Amino acid sequence: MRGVLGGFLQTLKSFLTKPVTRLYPYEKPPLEARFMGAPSLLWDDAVDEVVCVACNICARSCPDDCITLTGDKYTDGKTNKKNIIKDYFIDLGRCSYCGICVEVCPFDANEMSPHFELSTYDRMTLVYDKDQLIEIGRGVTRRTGKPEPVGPLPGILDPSTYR
Amino acid sequence: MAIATSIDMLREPVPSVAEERNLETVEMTINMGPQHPSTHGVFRMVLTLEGERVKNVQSHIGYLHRGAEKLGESGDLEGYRKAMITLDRTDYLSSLLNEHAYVMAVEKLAGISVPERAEYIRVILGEITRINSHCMFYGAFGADAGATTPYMYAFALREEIQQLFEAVGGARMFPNYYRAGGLREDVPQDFVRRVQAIVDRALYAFDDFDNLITANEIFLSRTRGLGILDQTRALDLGVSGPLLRATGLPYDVRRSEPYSIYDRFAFDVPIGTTGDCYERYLIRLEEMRQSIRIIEQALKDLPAGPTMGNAPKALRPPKGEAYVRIENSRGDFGVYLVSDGKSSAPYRVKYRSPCFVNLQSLNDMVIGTYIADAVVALGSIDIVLGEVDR
Amino acid sequence: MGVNLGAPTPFATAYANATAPDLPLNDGAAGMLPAENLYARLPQGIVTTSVDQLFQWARKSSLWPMTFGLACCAIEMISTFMAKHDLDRFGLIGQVGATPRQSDLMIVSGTVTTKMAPAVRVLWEQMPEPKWVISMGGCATCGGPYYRYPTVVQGVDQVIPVDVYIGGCPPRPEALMHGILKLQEKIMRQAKEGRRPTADLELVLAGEGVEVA
Amino acid sequence: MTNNAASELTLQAVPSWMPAFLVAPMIGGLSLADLIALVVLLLFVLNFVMIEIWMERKVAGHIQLRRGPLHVGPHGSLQSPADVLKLLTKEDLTPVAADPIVFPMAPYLVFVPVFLTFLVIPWGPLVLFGNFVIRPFDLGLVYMVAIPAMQGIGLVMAGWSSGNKYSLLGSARVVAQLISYELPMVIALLGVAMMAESLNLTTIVESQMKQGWNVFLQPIGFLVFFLATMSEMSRAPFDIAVAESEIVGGPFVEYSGMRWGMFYLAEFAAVCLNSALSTALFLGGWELFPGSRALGLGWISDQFGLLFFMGKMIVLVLIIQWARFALPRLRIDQLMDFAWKFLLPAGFVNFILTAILQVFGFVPFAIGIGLTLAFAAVLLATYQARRSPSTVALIRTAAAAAVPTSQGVGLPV
Repeated sequence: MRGVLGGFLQTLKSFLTKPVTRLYPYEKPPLEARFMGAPSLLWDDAVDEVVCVACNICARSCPDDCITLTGDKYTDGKTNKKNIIKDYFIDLGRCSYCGICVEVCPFDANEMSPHFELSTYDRMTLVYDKDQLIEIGRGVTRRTGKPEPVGPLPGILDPSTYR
Repeated sequence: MAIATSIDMLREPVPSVAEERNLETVEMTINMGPQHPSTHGVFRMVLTLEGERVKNVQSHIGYLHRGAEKLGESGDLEGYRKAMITLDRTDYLSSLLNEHAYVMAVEKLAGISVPERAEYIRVILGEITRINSHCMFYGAFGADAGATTPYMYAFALREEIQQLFEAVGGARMFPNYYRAGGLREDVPQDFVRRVQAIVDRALYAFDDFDNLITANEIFLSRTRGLGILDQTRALDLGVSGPLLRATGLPYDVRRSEPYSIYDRFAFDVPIGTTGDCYERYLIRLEEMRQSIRIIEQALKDLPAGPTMGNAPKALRPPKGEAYVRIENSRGDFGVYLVSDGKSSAPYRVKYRSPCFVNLQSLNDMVIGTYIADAVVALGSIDIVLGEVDR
Repeated sequence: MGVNLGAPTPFATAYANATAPDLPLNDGAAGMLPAENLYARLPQGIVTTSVDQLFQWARKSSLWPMTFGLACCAIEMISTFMAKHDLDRFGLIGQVGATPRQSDLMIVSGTVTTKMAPAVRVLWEQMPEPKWVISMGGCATCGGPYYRYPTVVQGVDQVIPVDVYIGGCPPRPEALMHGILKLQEKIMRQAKEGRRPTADLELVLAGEGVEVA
Repeated sequence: MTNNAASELTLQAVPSWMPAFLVAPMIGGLSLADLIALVVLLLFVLNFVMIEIWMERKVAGHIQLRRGPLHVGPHGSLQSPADVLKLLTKEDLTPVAADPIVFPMAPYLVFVPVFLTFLVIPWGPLVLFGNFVIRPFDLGLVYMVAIPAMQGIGLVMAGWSSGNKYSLLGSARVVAQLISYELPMVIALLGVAMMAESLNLTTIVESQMKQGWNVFLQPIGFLVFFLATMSEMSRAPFDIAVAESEIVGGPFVEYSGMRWGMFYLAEFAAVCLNSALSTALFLGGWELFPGSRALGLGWISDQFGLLFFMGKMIVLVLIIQWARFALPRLRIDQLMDFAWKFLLPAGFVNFILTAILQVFGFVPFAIGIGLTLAFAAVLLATYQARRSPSTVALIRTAAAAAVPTSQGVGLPV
C-alpha cells in the first residue's frame, strides 16, 4: 500500500513541477560550441577563396565514403597552393557526423557546422555540393582547442596524396 | 511482392477445429517481434503458449546484423579510427564505455601510453555513460511492467547527460571522442562544473526513480521471484554484468581485473541474493549510485595536463593481437584486435558482446511463466540488439 | 551531374548568436530561421477554406506514429517523444500506435537489413491509408555507415515509399521534429495537389551512387 | 417493469413550462422530449469524451514533466476534434482473416451498452430545467449492472473475429476480467440498495441526502465498487486486456479508423459513466456537501445540482486518469487474485456491516467497523511479517560488504 501511495505522491509532485519541455519550433535548442552538425567547407576571407587544396585526405578517411571531390590546377596565384577543388560533394544522408574529416584535414579547410535541420522530400537534395557546403560553413570559424599535432605525421603528408 | 510473402510462410498453422473439440488445451504459437513495443528493438520471440503460460520460447536474432566487426576492418586511411564509427553503434547505449575498451585495445597493440588526465576523463565519461544506459533500462523496464511514467523520468535525466556529451564530444549519442593515446581534444573549460551539476541532478532523479516504482507493490509482485537464474546456471551460460551479480557473485571487471585507473576508486559492487528480475533492477539502480561515487572521486582528483599521449596520428601498430575487456553497462565487453603490421586498419576486429551471451538466459527465465512475465524477463536482461547482432 | 540541388539557406550565421531572444508564438518575423519559420506558415486552427483542407488539417494535427525503432536512431526517436521534446505537443501520441492498424505515420529509425525488410513492408501494408513514412537517419535514408555491408538495405525507400528523409546519425530530436513539420507542410500541400506522389524509382536508384563527372 | 411508475416519474421530472405536445407519449411510449433528451445526451457523451481525452493527455503530460497537446488549437484544445476527424477519414480495413459479419458489428456492441446506461443516471437539477434524468427506472440499479455487462460480448466478438492471436488473447483476458469483477461490483451495490431501500437511482441519491453520503457510511463498498468498475472498463493498472507492452492492443489490434475510434470512445465513455455512477451511488449525487440540507443550504443543491454532480464526476475521472500514469500493470493471475481474494471478501464485509447498520442501528455498526479495522490491521501485520526482508536493504548491505575478487572467476569469453 505504501509503495502504491508513494507512486501517487511522486506523480503528484511531478505534476506540480515545471515541465522540462523545450518548445522546439519556437525555441532554439542550445547548441554547444562543439556540436557536430553537417560538415562544411571554410572560406578564406583574406584571399576570398576556399581554403581546401583538394588533397583528398578527408575523402579517404571518411568512414562512410560520403565525400567525393575533384581537384583542379590552381592558377590564380593568390596563395601558394598547387590545387583547388573543382567539385566537392558530401552525401549528408550517409554522413555519420563523426568529425573525422575535420580532424584529419591538414589545412583546416573544413569544420562541422551547426546545421542539423536536414529534412527533405527527396534524398538527392541531401547531397550537398561545394556551394552549399560553403554556404552552411559561412560564419563558422575553425574551433579552438583542437589537438595540436604531436610528433611527425608519417604517411599522411605524403606528396603522392596530392592530386 | 516476393519478400512480403516470406514472412507469411513463417507463420505457424492455426490448430484445427477437431483438436479444439477434444476440450484439451491447444498450444498457440505467438510471434512477438521483430516489431513489438517491448522487444527492445528488432528481437523476435516465438512463444509457444498454453493459455497464458509460456511453454517454449524460441528467439530469433539477426534483424540488425550490419557487419559492425567486418566494417571495422576496412579503410585504406585511418582504419583504426573508422572502426570506432561502427563500434559506437553496436551498443548504442554505452558508446563511450565501448570506445574505452577499443582504444585500450589499440593502445595495448601499439604500445601507447595515456596521460593521467585522459584516463580520469575517460572514467568520468564512462561512468556517466553507464548511468545513461541504466536510465534507459529503467524507463524500458517500467514500460514493460506497464508503467509509462518511468520512461519520461529517465529521459529527463538522459537529456541532461546527452547535452554534456554534446558539449564534450560534439554529438549527443556517438561523440567518437576517445582516441588511442588519449582524447580527441581536451574537455571544455566548464567540464567539472557541468559534471557536478549532472551528479546533483542525478542523485535527485534517482530518488524520484525509487519513489515512483521501486517500492510499488504491483511492481514488486510483477518482478519478484520472476526469471530466477541461479549462480551455477549463470556461470554455465557465461552470463555477466548485472545478471550475474544478481545471483550473488560479486564479479565486476572493474574490480576483478581493474583496467584503466579503476583500482584507485572506492566503490561497491552490488550483488543480489536470489537472482530475480527485481534484484537485477535494484542492482542497476544501485550501480548508478556507485557510478556517482566514482565520478565524484575522479572529479576531485582530476589532474591538469595534456589529454593526448605520444601517439602517431596515423596508426600502424606492429604485428600482434590484443584483447581487452571492460565492464560495460551490460556486462563483460571485450575487444579483440589483430594487426598485420602493414595496413592502417585492423586485420581482424571481434567484439565479445555481453548482450548476446546474456540473451541465452532468456529460455531459463521465461519458460513456465506468463506472457506478461516473458516481456518483463526480457526487459530485465536489458538487451541492445545492435550489440546482439552486431 | 544531372541532379537538381536546391538553393542553400544560410543557417550558420543565425546560429552564431548563442542565445536567441524569446520569440512569441506564431511570429514569423525577422530573426527566425527559414526552417523555424516553417511551422508559423502552417494554418493554425480551423481557418481553412475547404472541407478537404479541413480534413488535411485534421490529418496533419493527429499523426499517430508507428514507432519503428530499429537501431540507434530509435533512442533519439524515443527521446523526441519524451519529456524534453514532447511530440505530443503536435498531436503525435506515443501511447496509442502500438499497432500499424491505428497509425498514420511510420518513422523508420535505424538500419533496415534484408532480414528486416519484409517485416517493414508487411507492417507498412497493414497501415490504413492515408499513411506517411519518415526515414530517420542515415541508415534508413541510404544505408548510412553500413551501406557497404551486403545485408543492409540501401535505404528504406527500396522497400516502401518515403515522404520525408532526415539526415543525421542519429538526427537530433529537433531534426526529427523539423522533419515532422516538413511532413505536416507536405500534407497541407497535398490538400491542394491531390494524392500523394509515388516514389520515383529512378531517383531512388540515382541516390545509390552519385556519379561525379 | 413498472411502466406506469416510470412514466410518472418522467413526467414529474419534466418542468411545467414545457408544452404538452413535447411530453405526450408517442411510439413505444417515447415522447418528443425523450427523443430530444436522447440526442442531447448523445451529444453530451461525445463531447465529454473529447474533453476527457484532451484532459487525459494534458494530465499525462504534466505528470510526465512535459506539456501534452499544445499547438493544435489554443493549448491543444482542438486536438481531440482533429483526432476524430482524422479517424473518420481513415481507411476502414477489414483483414482477410477477419469474420466479415462479426468484425464490423463488434464496435457497436461495445459502445451502445455504455451509452444506454447513461439513460438511468440522475444528473441532478438545474434552474428552470428541472431534474435531469432520462429514465428513472425503479430497477435502475439492476439495469446499470445488466446493460454494461453486454460490453463483454462485443469485446469477445471483436477479439475472436479479428483473426489475430493477440486479439484472441486479449478477448480471453477481457472475459475473465469481466466475470471476476462483476461479482464484487454487484455485492458492493447491495449495500447501497439496502441503505436506500430502493433500486431507483434518484431515490438512492435522495436517501443519501437524508442519511449521509454512502462513501462515509460504507467506505469499503465505495472502494470495492470503484476498483471493480475501473477494472471493468480496463483502465490501468487493470488494463491487461489492451496491455500494449504485452499483447499490443488486445481485442482492438486489427481495428482501424472509426471502428477503432468506437472502442476508444466506449472506453472513455465508460470512464465518464462509471464516475457518474460512483457519484450518484456513493458521493451524494448532486448534493453540494454532506449535511447541507440540515444547515438550510439545500436550495443550492436543488437549483444548481447538475454542476455539483459534474464537478464530482470530473474529480473521479481525474483520479482514474492519475492512476493510469502512477502505477504499473497487474498480471492476469494477480488481477484474478485481487478480485476473488480481496475485493469479494471486502464486498461481503461491507454487505454485513451495512446490514448491521440498517437492522441494529449505529452503535453495533461502529463496533463492527472497529472490528473490521482491527482484523484488517492483523491481516496486514501478518502479511508484512511473512514478507521477506526488503530486497532494497539486502542489496544495499551486500553492496557495502562486497569485496573485490582477486582475479577473474574464469568467465568464458
